[in-house]
Parts: sequence; C-alpha cells; structure tokens
Amino acid sequence: MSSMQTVSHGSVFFSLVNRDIKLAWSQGGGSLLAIGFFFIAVSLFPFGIGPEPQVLARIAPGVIWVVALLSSVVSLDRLYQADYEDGSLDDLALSPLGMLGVATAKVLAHWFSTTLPLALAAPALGILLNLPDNAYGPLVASLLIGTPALSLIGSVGAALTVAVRRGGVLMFLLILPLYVPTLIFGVGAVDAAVTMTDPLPHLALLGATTLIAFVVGLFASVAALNLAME
Amino acid sequence: MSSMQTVSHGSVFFSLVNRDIKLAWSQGGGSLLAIGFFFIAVSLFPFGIGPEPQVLARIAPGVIWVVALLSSVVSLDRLYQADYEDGSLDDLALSPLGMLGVATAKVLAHWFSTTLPLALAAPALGILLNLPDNAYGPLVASLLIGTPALSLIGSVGAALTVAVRRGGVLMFLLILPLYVPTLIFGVGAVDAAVTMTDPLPHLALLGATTLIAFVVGLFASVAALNLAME
Amino acid sequence: MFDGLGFQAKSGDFVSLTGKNGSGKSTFLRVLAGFIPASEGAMGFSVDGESATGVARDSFLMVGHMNGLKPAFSLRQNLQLFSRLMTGRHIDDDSLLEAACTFGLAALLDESVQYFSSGQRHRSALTRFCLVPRQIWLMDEPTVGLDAENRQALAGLIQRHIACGGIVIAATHDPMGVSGQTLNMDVFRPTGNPSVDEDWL
Amino acid sequence: MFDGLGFQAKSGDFVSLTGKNGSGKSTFLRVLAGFIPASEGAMGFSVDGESATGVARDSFLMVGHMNGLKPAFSLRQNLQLFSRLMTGRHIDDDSLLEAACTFGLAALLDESVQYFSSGQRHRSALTRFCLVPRQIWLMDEPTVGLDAENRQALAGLIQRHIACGGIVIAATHDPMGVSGQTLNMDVFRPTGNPSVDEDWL
Amino acid sequence: MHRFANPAQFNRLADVVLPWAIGLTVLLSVAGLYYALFSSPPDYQQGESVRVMYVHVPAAWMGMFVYMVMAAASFTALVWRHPLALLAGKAAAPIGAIFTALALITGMLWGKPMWGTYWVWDGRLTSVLVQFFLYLGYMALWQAMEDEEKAGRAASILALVGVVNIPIIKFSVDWWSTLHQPASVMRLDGPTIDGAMLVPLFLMAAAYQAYFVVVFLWRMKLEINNRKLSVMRQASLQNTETQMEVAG
Ligand code: HEM
Ligand SMILES: Nc1ncnc2c1ncn2[C@@H]1O[C@H](COP(=O)(O)OP(=O)(O)OP(=O)(O)O)[C@@H](O)[C@H]1O
Ligand SMILES: Nc1ncnc2c1ncn2[C@@H]1O[C@H](COP(=O)(O)OP(=O)(O)OP(=O)(O)O)[C@@H](O)[C@H]1O
Ligand SMILES: [Mg+2]
Ligand SMILES: [Mg+2]
Repeated sequence: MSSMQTVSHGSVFFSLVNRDIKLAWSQGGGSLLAIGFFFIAVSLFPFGIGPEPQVLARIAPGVIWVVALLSSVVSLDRLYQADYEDGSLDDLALSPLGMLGVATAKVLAHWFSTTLPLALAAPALGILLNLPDNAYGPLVASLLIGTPALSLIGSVGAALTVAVRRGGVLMFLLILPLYVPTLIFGVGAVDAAVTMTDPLPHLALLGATTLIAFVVGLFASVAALNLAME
Repeated sequence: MSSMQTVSHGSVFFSLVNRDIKLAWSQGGGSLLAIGFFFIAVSLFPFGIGPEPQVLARIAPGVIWVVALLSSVVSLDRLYQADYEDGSLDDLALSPLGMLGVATAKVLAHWFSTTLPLALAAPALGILLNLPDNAYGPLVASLLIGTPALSLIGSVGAALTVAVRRGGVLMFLLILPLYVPTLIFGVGAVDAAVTMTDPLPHLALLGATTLIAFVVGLFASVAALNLAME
Repeated sequence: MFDGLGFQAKSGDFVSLTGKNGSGKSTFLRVLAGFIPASEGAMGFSVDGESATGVARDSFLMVGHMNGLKPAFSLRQNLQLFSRLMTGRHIDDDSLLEAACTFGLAALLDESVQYFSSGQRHRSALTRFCLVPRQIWLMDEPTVGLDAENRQALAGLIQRHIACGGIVIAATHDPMGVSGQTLNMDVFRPTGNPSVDEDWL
Repeated sequence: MFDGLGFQAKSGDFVSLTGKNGSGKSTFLRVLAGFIPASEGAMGFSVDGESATGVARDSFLMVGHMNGLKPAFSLRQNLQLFSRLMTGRHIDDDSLLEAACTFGLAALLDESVQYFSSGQRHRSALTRFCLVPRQIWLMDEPTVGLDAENRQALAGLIQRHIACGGIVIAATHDPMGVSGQTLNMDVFRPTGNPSVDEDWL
Repeated sequence: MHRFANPAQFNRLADVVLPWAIGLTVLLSVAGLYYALFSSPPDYQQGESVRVMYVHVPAAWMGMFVYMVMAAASFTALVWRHPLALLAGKAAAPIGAIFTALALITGMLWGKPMWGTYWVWDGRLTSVLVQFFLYLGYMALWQAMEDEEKAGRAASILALVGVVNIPIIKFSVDWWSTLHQPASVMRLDGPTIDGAMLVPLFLMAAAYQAYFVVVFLWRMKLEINNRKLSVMRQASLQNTETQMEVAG
C-alpha cells in the first residue's frame, strides 16, 4: 500500500512514448494521415500553379517546406487536447514523471510518429515537383534537423490552446509565426544546394534553432499545461 | 401538450444559421482564425520561395487558391463534430427541420461566416504576392462562385468523419482530392485574366461544379450524419 | 437485438427502464427516438396503440448522457436557442424564468455555461422539458449528479407531465420517486448463443 | 475560496464530501490533488499531521468526471497502460484478471472500450484503484451510473482500502455504504459578499 | 441477386468459378504477353516502348472498372442494406487501387521517353491520381472506425460521391487537349488503332479481368470467413459471460 516503492522513470517515460506512437498509428491514425495531407497538399500546387517544370522546380523547396510546416501543425492540434478531454492528462499529472517528463515524452512520440515520416516522404514529393537532383540530400537533411523544432514549437501552441474548444485554428495563429526561422534556414539549405553553394552554414543555423526550441519549447509547454489543468 | 402546433420551419432554419454564425465568431472563433490562417500561410510563401516579384506574381493565383482550400478545410473540421460531441446533434435530429434542413443550415452558416470572408480577404493577399492588377476582379469572382463548393464538399467529409476521433486529418485525405476540379477552374479563371484571355468559360465551369456539389454534397452529408447517429 | 422486447405505453404512463450496465437501456432509448433503425418484428413497442416507428419524430424530447449545451453561451441564450430550434418561437423572459426556477437555476441564467459544475449542467439540460411541449419524454439516467432537492424537483416534473397525459420513459439506476411500469432490460437479453447461422447475412 | 474549510484525515479514514450542486466538491478534490494551487491559510486540510500541500503527488490516485480511457484500445490494454504509466511495471495477466473481476469486467477485457456503455466505462475507470497501490484515493461521484451490484463492489473496495490504512475522499450525492466522516461543503461556502479588500492586489 | 445473398451459397459459387478463372488468367496472360512482347510490331513513332501500352492501358481501364464495381456494391449496400455488398466493396478496393497505381507507374515510366518527363499535370493524369486518392480514402475510412458495418457504410457514401470523377477521367483528354492521347479504342466510331496491336491489347485486358475475378473472389471468401470468425467469437464471449453469471 505504500507509494514509496522505487519506480523506474525510464520505463514510465517509454511506456508513454510507446502509447502515443501506438495511438498515432491506430484508428484514425494521425501519422499516416499527416503524410496523406502532406502528399495531397503538395500535389495541389501544380494544379494551382500550372505544370511548367521550371516554375515547379524553382518553387519546389519552398512549397515542400511550407506544406511540411502546415501538416505538422495539423497533426499537432490534438497533441494534448485528446488527453485533456478524456481525463488522462489528470492521470499523467499524478504519474511519477511530472509534467516535464510528460511533455518531453509526448513531443518525442509526435516527432517520431509524424514529423519524421514527413521528412522521409519528402523525396517522393520532390519528384512530383521536379526538384533538381542535387537538392534531395540537403532537403532530407534540413528536414531531419529542422522537424524536431516543428514538434517542439508546436507543442507550446498545443498546450496553450488545450483548454480552448476549436483550439486547432487558434493554434495556427500562434505557431506559424514562430516557425519562420526554421523555415528560412531550412529552405536556405536546399536553395544553396540548388545554386551550388555550401548548405552547411544554413544547416548549422537550423540546428541552433532546434536547440533553442528544445529548451524554450519544453518549459513553455509545461507552464501552459499546468495552467490548463487548474 | 400537443405537438401538433404549427411550427415555422423558416424561423427554425434561420435560428440554426444564426446560432452557427454566432458560435463561429465567438470564443475560439473559427472564422477570424480561418482568415488568420489564410493570411499567415500565404505570407509564409515569400519566406519559403524568396522575394522575387516575378516569381511571386507567377504563382500568386495558385497559392491563394490552394491556401484558401486548406484554410476552409481547417475550419470545416468541426462543422458537425462539435454538435455531435456535446449531444446537440441528437437534439437537432428531433427538431422539426429534419437532417436535410440541419445540414443545409449548417453549410450555409459555414459559408457565410468563414469561406465568404476568405474570398473578401483575398485581394489583400494579392498585394502581398504581387498579383497583376487585372487579376483582382476574376480572383474575387472565382472565389465567390467557387467557395460554396468548398463548404458543400467539405460538409461531406466532416459528416463522414464525425464519429472518428482525430477525424481532422482523415478529412483532408477525403476532401482535398474532391476539391481539385474547383481549384482547376478557379485558378483557370484568374490565369486567363492574367494572360488576357476570357475568364468567363472557366467561371461557367466553376459554377457548374458548385451546382453539382450542392446536390451531391447535401444528400451525401445527410446520409453520413444519419449513419453517425446510429 | 432486443429479442422479444415489447411493451405498450399510453398517455399518462411512466416507464422506468432498469437493468444492469450494458443491458441496452441507452441503446433502446435511441431506437425509440428513431436514431437507430430497428427491425420491425423484433420490437413490439407501441404508443397509444400506434407502433413506435410510426410516431412522428417531433413527439419526442430526449436528454442523453451528453447535455447539448454550448459552453460559449450563457444559460439564458442556451435555453432561448433550444426553444427556437424546437418550436421556431421565441420564448419570453417570464416563461424562461419560470422554467429555470424548476431546477433552481434562476440565479445562474446569465452565467456562461462553461463554468457550471457537472450537476448544474445536468440541471440545465433537464430544464428543456419545461420549455418545449412534447408528448413523449426520453430520459437517460436523469438523476445522475443531482442533489436531493433537485431529485425531488425532477420527480415533481415527471408527475405533472404524466398527469397531463404525457409519457415518460426513463433509464435509471436510482429510484425515481414516481410510480409506473418498470421494464427490466436484463430479461430481454438474448439468451443462449447468438446462432452462428449460415444465413447470418 | 474555501473560507474556513479544514479537516484532518489520517490513515484508515473515509471522508465523504456532500453538498449541493456547485458547492465546490469537484474543485476541492482538484485542490487536494495539487492541480489547483490553494492559498495555504484558507485551507486547513492535513493528512497524518502533514499539511496537504506537502503530500507528494504520487500518494494520490484520482478518478474524475472523465474516465481517462482510450477508446482505440481494449480494456486490457488500457489497464496495462495505466499500471505502467503509474508504476513503471508491467502487470501480469493474473493480477489484471483479478482486478477486472472487482467490477465484473473480466468478460470485457478484450473488447474495445469504444463500445462500452456508460456504466461499463465508469467501472473500467474505477478498476484503476485495484491496479496501482497508492495511499490516498480521490473520487468524484464514483457511484454515478453504477447498478446496485457494482455499488456494493465499490463499497467493499473502499472498506478494504481503509482497513489497510488507506484514505478515501469521495464527493457524492448517493449514500456510499461506508461509514466515516462527512464533510458538508455547503457549510463552507463563502457567506455574504466576497470582501473587496484594499490589500487584494 | 438475392440468390447470392447467402454467404454459404456465395462460397459454393465462388468455389465453382475460381478454378476456371485461375486457368483463364494463366492462359490469357501467357498468350497476351507473347503477343505483346514478341509478335506485335513496334510503333512507327514510339518504337519498342509502345509495348508499355499493353500493361498500361488495361491497367487504366481496370482502375476505372473496379471503381464502378465498388460503387455499384456501395449503392447496393446503402439502399438494400446488403451486408455481402459491403464486403464486396471492401474486397474490390485494394485491387482497384493497385490497378490504378500500376497505370500511374507505367504511365510515368512511359512518359519519360515519350514526353521527356515523368509527370505532367494534365487532366487525364490528374484525375487518375484523384481516383487513386479516392481508393485510399475509401480504405482509410474502413480502417478508421471499428464498427465494421458503420465503417463500410461511411466508405460507401464516399465511393458514391467519387463516381463523379469517372467521367472526368474518361473525357478529360477531350476537355483539355493536352499531352495524353485521346481514346483510340473505346470510341463510338470504332477503334483507330492497328489490328496487330489490338489483339495483344484485348488479350491483356481479358487477362487482367480474369485476374481481378480470381483475387476478388479470394478476398470475398476471406472477408466472409473473418466476419464469421468475429460472430463466433462474440458468441463464445457471451457464453462465458452467462456461465460466469450462473456461477457467480
Ligand atoms: C501517369 C501517367 C498516365 C496516366 C495516369 C494515364 C492514364 C490513362 C488512362 C486512365 C487511360 C484509359 C483511357 C480511357 O479508357 O479512355 C489511358 C489510356 C491510354 N494511355 Fe495513358 N496515362 C498515362 C501516361 C501515358 C503515356 C506516357 C502514354 C504514351 C505516350 C499513354 C498512352 C495511352 C494510350 C495509347 C492509351 C489508350 C487510349 C485508348 O485507346 O483509349 N499514357 N491512360
Ligand atoms: N473553471 C472554473 N472557473 C470559474 N468557476 C468555476 C470553474 N469551475 C467551477 N466553477 C464554479 O465553482 C463552483 C463549484 O464547482 P464544482 O464543480 O466544484 O461543484 P460541485 O460541488 O462538484 O458540484 P456538482 O455536485 O454539480 O458536481 C460552481 O459554482 C462553478 O460554477
Ligand atoms: N456503437 C456500438 N457498437 C457496438 N456495441 C455497442 C455500441 N454501443 C453500445 N454497445 C453495446 O451495447 C450494449 C448496451 O449498451 P447501452 O449503452 O445501451 O447500455 P446501458 O443499458 O445504457 O448501460 P449503462 O447502464 O451502463 O448506461 C453494451 O454491451 C455495449 O457494449
Ligand atoms: Mg446507458
Ligand atoms: Mg462535481
């Protein structure tokens, strides 16, 4: 009956990560569908813009990055809200992890189940948009380095809007401006490759953005979550 | 005590429209936020693609139309779900309107409160993206004629996913392909104006799409809603 | 689904549905309201001699596990809205106040429903029965979360309705304090195996 | 908020919170769990002599109006998950079956929670108290929607817990069938106007 | 129609048809491939790459045909509430998706030598892509809800809405005169393509059709067995429940 038994925090942490990944891939599966959104939204652009290969090639890195942003936000929408609405956020608050652990686990799970697949799916869209051959490497590299920032920043927005019904769209407003630096450095790296200059400085800046997002994002998320639970 | 008192269906209908518009503009306000999404997402493109005026002008009609699609879907997400979750869809089913009336009223309210403002806000974004002067008229005209189709087709997706948790992203997958004809004719009209040809045939096709969407969309929505309530 | 289930209700009847959790009370109420289609033969429910599937949808008023309130609106707005959506008529302030008094909500009329406690929400949902005159009331666990005082108010409300010729069908685990028929859903559970029939389609 | 509210609970106590709808029972439970910060002075709750705010969060186990179940998972998965998230340990099948039997859910273990009736869901949520050993149980209206049999099971569970030195605090409108202190929240409601104090900011 | 309503009867019928269909598939594809690869002439314009046609065109036809099968099944399921029709739609969808994907992929591979690019955004290609997405959406809806019956009916509604796309695929080449070539076989005034190409084309089309019948029947039997299994599981569950009640 004593609560003083030692608990393995690592095991709790990974149970939560594991749960969230399973939920993301289960019924209604957030992950597969975010990738679906990514594909469909990117393929709408040629309809809108017309089929000329040079124009498409010119805008390809920008469009892929912008749509990656949008689809990551779309799937972030319910990052905390689902747990808040069904009461499991209350349970998690009483778990040995503490809110910081909870937020970290959930962001990790989101990145792994949703944003990472986006990065890996991007080359396929490059073909659709006629991306030059030498740009594929930097595209994937920039997405791999930059996407954790998307999950982390998005987590702040998701936590802030958790108590608001129809938070989804409000979140876009809060989040998208904060995504701008990631977007600029990410596209910068790909464009550098296209124009045959060195993408490394851009990637380094991108990495720095992700690190900052890591620290600021997690703490801001925790503060916002504690607020929502009151 | 008798239920045989005559009821004014029109009055019930407009009460529902009125309620939905009020809700869309209230707390968490779907409408303002869809417009916000529209603005922010469009303004991400110059960051992603670079500021060259000719490139922006070339892609402006397409980008504006595609993002209008995306933001309308984003706000459609909870068209029926909110009512389903809080139980008021059950109430509406017992109202004198019947499901067809309910769906019609809700789609009308959505169009008026959310998609119509997008059409009206589009010229401001045209300026951001350097849209040629003679394209503003066709842009607004095409959005005015095409946006009802967005609400109508979106309504089918919203009704189909009403009983699905995290339906939001699934909806994208179902809806966006069906938006393609609207998008093609809509952009076609604007592009025609840009290239100094006649936009009218495109607008006529757009109108036809909207009419088909009207019939198919409403009936499919009702079928899907009845299914969700079982 | 409900093998052999059948009962008659006529004006002035109170029927309480009882039974274990999962015995199908909520489902049965939704079948009655017409949300779930029932195969005619399987169910012998009739109202005033008419088969239930023949009863017009707008004879029913239902309150289920969810309460159908919009948190963004005040209680007054919620009630006005409900009345307009169900009857098409605007309800005047006096009738509204009277209705709100039934479950002691008069003081909360201009508060936003968002901040209501669970019991206050549930009472707000029950208030609909005082707003819209319909013959058949379907209630799913109406006593949940009510304090003693309001349970009495509920019993009084039901009694007045059946005295005026209404019909009330309520699924409940608590005694309702109203006398009437009791339909125990446990009895109607499919006994034995559901047959794995070659003709199962 | 809760002017003058104070009570002591020690090992083996059962406290039932009663009071009208909106008297603050749910809010008080959330204050105890540490979700809502309370100004120390205003509340004199103490556990085993220690002030409540000093009690570690992981002494508590709570069930509120929502049930924290994931509809996509089966009941078994939900219970396993809850145990792992709260203790970090995997629960073996025998203990799981035993826990599920408390509220008669053994037959439903491999069903998806999505299709449970309201009572079945609520019982699934209550099963958590059999899974994770913690000292202080906070329950918000635990009898809601339970049939008679399961209300008895609940009373038995609570009795066993307090017999082993646990503490149970339950907000309820129904008699719980367990003897202990009763705390009537109506008494503590701020009487008169909340004072608008110059020192307030 | 209703004679096949009964799954047992359907299973018996399937067992009769299957061996024949399998035989036909083998025979037709061997003959078709022989004609396509060896005994038909290269095109005077396109050279040897014209042989992609014998894979591409029947795949494109089957993509649309299977969609119509799925839509007809959906209609039957919705209007007459026929559970077997629901399963028919479910069984057909992945096959149609694969045919459509095949048409897309062979089209892209063909496009590189012919048009100089894998992909262009013309009406035909786009509407086929939309059809592919519709298949995906249909299958995703089946997955998204656990209640099979409901999931199937929701997916059926989507399938019917998507029928609008079929005439767009068919007539897109006429409406937007673009890169993809217009119909030369299925036209009102008779085919305009050479007889030597027509033979392998039709052989391959028939082979695809027979292959569809085989896989479709297999998948139907599978779905029926799955359904039976879940009914039996339900039954045994209820059994234990009643036993426990008796015991307790
Ligand atoms: C991804 C690219 C492509 C797609 C999605 C596609 C799609 C289709 C479809 C749907 C049909 C059936 C039309 C009908 O029944 O009316 C078709 C037929 C045909 N396609 Fe393609 N196609 C693609 C690329 C190509 C290419 C590159 C060529 C060769 C230059 C080609 C040549 C043909 C021919 C000859 C037919 C037969 C037309 C007829 O006789 O009706 N296609 N294609
Ligand atoms: N988030 C909130 N913001 C403002 N006021 C609130 C909030 N939550 C609850 N209240 C108010 O606090 C009071 C107490 O609510 P609480 O939910 O604790 O009542 P309760 O005793 O649990 O009632 P019930 O028996 O109906 O469950 C109510 O008057 C309610 O309106
Ligand atoms: N959508 C559904 N699909 C499949 N089964 C369902 C569905 N909804 C309910 N059920 C099952 O039907 C049975 C009856 O459920 P119902 O909600 O009607 O019970 P109830 O009598 O209201 O129980 P409670 O007292 O717990 O509210 C339950 O066993 C439940 O699992
Ligand atoms: Mg129930
Ligand atoms: Mg409460």
